[in-house]
Amino acid sequence: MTQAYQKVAYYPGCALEGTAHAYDRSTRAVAKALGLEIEELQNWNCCGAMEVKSTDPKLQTYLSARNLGIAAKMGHTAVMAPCNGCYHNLKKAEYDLRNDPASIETEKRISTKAGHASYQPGTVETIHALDWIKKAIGEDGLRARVKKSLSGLKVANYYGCMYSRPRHIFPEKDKGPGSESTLKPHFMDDVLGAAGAVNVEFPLKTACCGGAHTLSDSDTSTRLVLNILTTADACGADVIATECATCHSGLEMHQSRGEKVFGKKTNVKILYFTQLLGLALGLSARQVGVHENFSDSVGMLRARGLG
Amino acid sequence: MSESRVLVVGSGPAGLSAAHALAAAGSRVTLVEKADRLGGAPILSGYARLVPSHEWARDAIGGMVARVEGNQRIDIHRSAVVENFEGSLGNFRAKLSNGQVIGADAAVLCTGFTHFDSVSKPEWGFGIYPDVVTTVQVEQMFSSGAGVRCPSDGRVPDRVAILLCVGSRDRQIGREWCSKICCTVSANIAMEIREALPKSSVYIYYMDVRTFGLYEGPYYWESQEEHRVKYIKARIAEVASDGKRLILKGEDTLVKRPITIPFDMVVQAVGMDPNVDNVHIASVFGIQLDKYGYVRKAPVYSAAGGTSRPGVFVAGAATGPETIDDSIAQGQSAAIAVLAAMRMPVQEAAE
Amino acid sequence: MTHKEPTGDYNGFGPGWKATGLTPAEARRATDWVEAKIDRRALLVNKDRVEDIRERMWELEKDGEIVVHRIGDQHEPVVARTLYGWEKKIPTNSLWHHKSCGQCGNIPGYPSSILWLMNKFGIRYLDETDQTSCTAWNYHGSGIGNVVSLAAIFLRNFHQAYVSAQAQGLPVGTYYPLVHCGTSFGNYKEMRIYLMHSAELREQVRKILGKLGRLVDGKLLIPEEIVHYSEWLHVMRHRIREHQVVDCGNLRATIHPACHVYKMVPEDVIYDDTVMDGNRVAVSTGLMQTLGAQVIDYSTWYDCCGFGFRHIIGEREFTRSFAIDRKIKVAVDEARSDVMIGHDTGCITTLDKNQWIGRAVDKVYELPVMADCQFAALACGAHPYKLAQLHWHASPFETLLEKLGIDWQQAKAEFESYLKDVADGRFETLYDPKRAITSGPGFVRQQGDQAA
Amino acid sequence: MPIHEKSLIRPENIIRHESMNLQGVDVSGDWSTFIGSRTITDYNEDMQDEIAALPGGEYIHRCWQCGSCTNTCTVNAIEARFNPRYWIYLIRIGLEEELLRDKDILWQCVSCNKCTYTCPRDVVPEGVMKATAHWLELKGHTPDSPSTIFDREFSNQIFATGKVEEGRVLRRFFASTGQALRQPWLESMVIGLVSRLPVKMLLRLGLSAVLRPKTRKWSKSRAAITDYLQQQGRAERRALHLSAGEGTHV
Repeated sequence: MTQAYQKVAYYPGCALEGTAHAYDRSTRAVAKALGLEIEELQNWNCCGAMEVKSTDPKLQTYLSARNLGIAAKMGHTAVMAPCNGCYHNLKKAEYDLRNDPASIETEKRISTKAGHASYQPGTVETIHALDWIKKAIGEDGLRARVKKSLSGLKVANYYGCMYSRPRHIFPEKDKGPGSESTLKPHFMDDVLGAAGAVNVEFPLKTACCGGAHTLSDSDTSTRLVLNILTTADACGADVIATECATCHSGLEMHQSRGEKVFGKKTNVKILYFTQLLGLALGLSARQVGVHENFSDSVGMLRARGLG
Repeated sequence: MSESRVLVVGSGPAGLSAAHALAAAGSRVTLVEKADRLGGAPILSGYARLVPSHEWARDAIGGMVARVEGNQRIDIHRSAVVENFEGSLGNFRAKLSNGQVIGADAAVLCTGFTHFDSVSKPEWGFGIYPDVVTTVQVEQMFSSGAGVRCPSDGRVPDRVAILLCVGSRDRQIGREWCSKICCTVSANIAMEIREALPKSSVYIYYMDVRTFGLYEGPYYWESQEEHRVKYIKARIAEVASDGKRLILKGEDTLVKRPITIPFDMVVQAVGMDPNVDNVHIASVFGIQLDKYGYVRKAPVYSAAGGTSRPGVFVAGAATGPETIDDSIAQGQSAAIAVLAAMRMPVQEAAE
Repeated sequence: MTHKEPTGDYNGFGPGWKATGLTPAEARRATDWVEAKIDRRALLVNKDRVEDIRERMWELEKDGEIVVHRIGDQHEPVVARTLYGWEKKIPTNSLWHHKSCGQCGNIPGYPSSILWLMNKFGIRYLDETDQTSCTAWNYHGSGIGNVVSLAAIFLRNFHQAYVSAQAQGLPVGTYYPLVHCGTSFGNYKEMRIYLMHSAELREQVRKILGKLGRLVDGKLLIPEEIVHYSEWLHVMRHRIREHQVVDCGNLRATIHPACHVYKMVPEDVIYDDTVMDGNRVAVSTGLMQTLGAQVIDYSTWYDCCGFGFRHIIGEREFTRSFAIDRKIKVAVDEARSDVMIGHDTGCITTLDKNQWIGRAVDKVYELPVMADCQFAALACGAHPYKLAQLHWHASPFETLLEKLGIDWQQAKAEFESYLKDVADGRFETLYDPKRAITSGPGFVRQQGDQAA
Repeated sequence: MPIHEKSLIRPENIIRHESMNLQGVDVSGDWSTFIGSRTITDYNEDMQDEIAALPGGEYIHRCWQCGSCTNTCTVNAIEARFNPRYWIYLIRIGLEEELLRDKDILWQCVSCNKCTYTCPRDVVPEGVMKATAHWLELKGHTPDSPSTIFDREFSNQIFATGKVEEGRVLRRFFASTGQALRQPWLESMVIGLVSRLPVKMLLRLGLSAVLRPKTRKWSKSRAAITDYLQQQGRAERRALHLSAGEGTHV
């Protein structure tokens, strides 16, 4: 167990205040259930998501650096971000501030003008909610705390793009046994497996859902999502476990759109991994915000005694 | 063992290196050079700055020449060729065209190569259009100080195309080998042109690029990244003229589109042919040539630097396309092989 | 210590190279001699890829397999040099005209000009009808021609040329075939190579020709040279110059060399150091230069006319686009050409006739296109309508005639009056048509002809 | 006589008159059809430098055309014309006309970063795609893509307030791309959700639409960002040889 992760800074990000509220709710509930302390970043700003870097990646670096600086100021050494986009951007900023002179200069320039300190790379470690649970509690710790095993629930673990690509911004990954893999990530499998789920062999763990163009190029996104959903169905999964706000809403939205516009119905349900974990820890469906999901899993969970 | 006597034929980088190494090891060397000057292709063809040191050829190779010319143990015959060569290891006798007869324990052939003559590829316009030149000519433009100018009217070229594999890798004209150095030399020339004429555009038309080993960075990539040389994957079918400029015709294979592009100057990266005298050299020295016409090497694992005839050694581009650095190394290597071969009978007697 | 003689592993000089066993000094002398004698171009090509098929022909004749129809004194040959500096005998007299399928129908002025020039020089010839198409059109256009049939037709036509003189009581071989069509010329040369290389093909063809009664002493008859009319014009160019009455000095001419003439079996094509330094095929170019015209090089000199065989039949969109954009446009824009000169039926038809439809896309170039023989006839005073028959051409030629100082309006008036004569049955011929058939069912022996 | 391999010829290269009479001759259709030339006649020397001057395009010069990017590309798998390797080649040698043929799909990169993950030369193809899409817009070759409009709405909100409220982005995106907000598929999804949401939650979502989420004390950051963006915008326009008024960048 990593003692350092018992208390971490929490960066929910904009999506978790909006469409992905269920992810925020379940993350907080799981933290409480596991006895882990999370402290929300004070007065945080948006990380820029996928959009600001299209205008200028160096601006994205500034936005994330500001948040990292807040975590440092609050006395944290680790900031936990459940949203893949936020997590990715914090990591990318950390990397660029170590390696790219132009990014360093831009961050300095804007932070100086904005009247706050420049962020020094290496001060705060960015971790994903998966790292946090895996390292703060661990599989054995989870098994001991499971009240209502997920046993029998077939789960396709879906990690998306931003959790592991590009590899150079995740220097701690691909370090052999125990570390996360960028090619075949497994932390979510480990965590949910410990909670009793049956992880199906799912080949599209890191496929892209087209989240960048969910609205601007809906047809492409729908086709990409349908590929993921039909594969999950074919793998026999009851549910796709997600760990990314953009992926999650993308899968939900385009499952619906795929059915209405493309006439392709898929059956697999979509839940945040924190929701599944919370259920296993004995929390109610409402406590982990199942009712806030567009994808209606209530019946499926009830049928399995998990509702 | 008495002082050995070695005949070195040819005074390019390999020959200069072999002669110096042998003399340094205590042998007496007879150096025979066909031309009236020492130095081989880099000097006789007027190369400019060499790969990879960027030294001027006249300084770098000139230094090797001076070192050999100043060596008391080296007897130099310029404007001379070997007319007759008889005997065996430890007891050869060479008759030179200047009438002298030389005794030698061994010989090292450093007879080099001949630049491909582009006239053999008429579709690429050499010999038809004055502004179609070879890499050797561009080297001369630099080394003479005249600068890169279109031969037709002396104008500064705005657009220069370099065609790779001219006289190499071409079954049509019986040259199936890669000439090894042309990609790197072309990248080097391209960078020098861009440096000398910053307003010019330089394009390299390639089939694939073989700037082998460590030349990848300082030649292939630096030419693109620093000097904005463009590499276009196209085999040029023909060079024509619109009366003013040259027109390159071919196909950009990656885009699947024909190209018809005007240029001021077209540079052919000419390959390395076997020395035109190789058939004659082979008959004088009683050695075999390989199927391409280069001097056939003895198996390298047991007899590096050897030829098909014991006591006759070989180094440098006489055995195939070779770089200057490696020719120099092979010259030294052949010198060691000579010394080892002459010790061998002594060792055998001791057993 | 012994060493082996060179074993001949060096195949840069071809598989035929063997160590001579000469002493080094002898070898050096021999090499110097060879280098001084052999044409440079021959040294620069890899010889094992190019063989002189005639050497094989002589061997087969020596072995008693074939008979070679030789070019003899009666043919008054002139020697020309081909791509590798080899010699080629071009007969200039006693010629048998092997006509072109497309020529007579599409460009009637083309054959008439050749015959007119020959009349002018008093050359004996036979323009007989007992000949067939070479059928290479099938071969190139649809791929249904096969080598056996093509080879048999080649030998059948050349056999007829060989024996035709018998109808006039002259010995066989008196007339030598002169091929008008570029494709026939290329095809026959290609077939000759196959025949020389394949005993199996020779056997099959021998059976066919035996049935047709077209063997000589039971053997195949192979011509010593296959000769294109443009080669005849080339070697005759200085004599033509002597008859020239029209000044061509201010004319800018472009040449379109035919693919089937100079790209097929290229080693047999005439190159001449006095014609563009030997960098372009010499025929047509040499003639135009001799007549005093300026021959202007242009960047698509090498390109096909666009005829393409398959394309002219099934995809004329391609043919016309290629002809206009790649050839005509370039010759006009780049070379400011007054006339384009060709030497093959298909090319001239393509380059000329397609210009009209260029109007559909506003590509109007109006570049006269004609054969070298038509131009030569004009230069020697031939009638532009009656003889050169330029009115059959699609692109306007009047400006060109004005530039040559020929009064086309007067010529046209003469021609129109001549047409009335023709309608009344009074027409001129270049040649006694009754002499055109020398054998077969239509053959009628003429009075005065001796028995064969 | 139809053209046999018409599929090999680009439609714009076929010049055809369905009905035409020329000097009294009917030459309609095939009889007057011409095939235009597709020969490359020049290179645009500025293209690579211009795209390298835009954010994301910096490393385009490293590419050696191995094709790893296209091999892994998410979009290429469903749209064969989407070929980053090919576009990078075109940009590097300056075949502008050829690149413009794909201008309408080039923006469709989904930023999955598979190319950047796999690229042995660290070209960051994903960045190049972004830079190229912007180049097309800045040069006026394409109108702003839906993606750019979305990005701009999104970014502007962040720059203005420090945070994003998704509903607002959505509404403004649909408005500026001229789409109805009430997309049938979206509507049915929302109705399904609302039937399950408690009143309190609905109230909260509604409130956030009125009381936009904000980062406090953001004004100085906003000013610094705006200043930076203006300077970057000027630099980009200079690099692309555009006058101050040209271009549509933020």
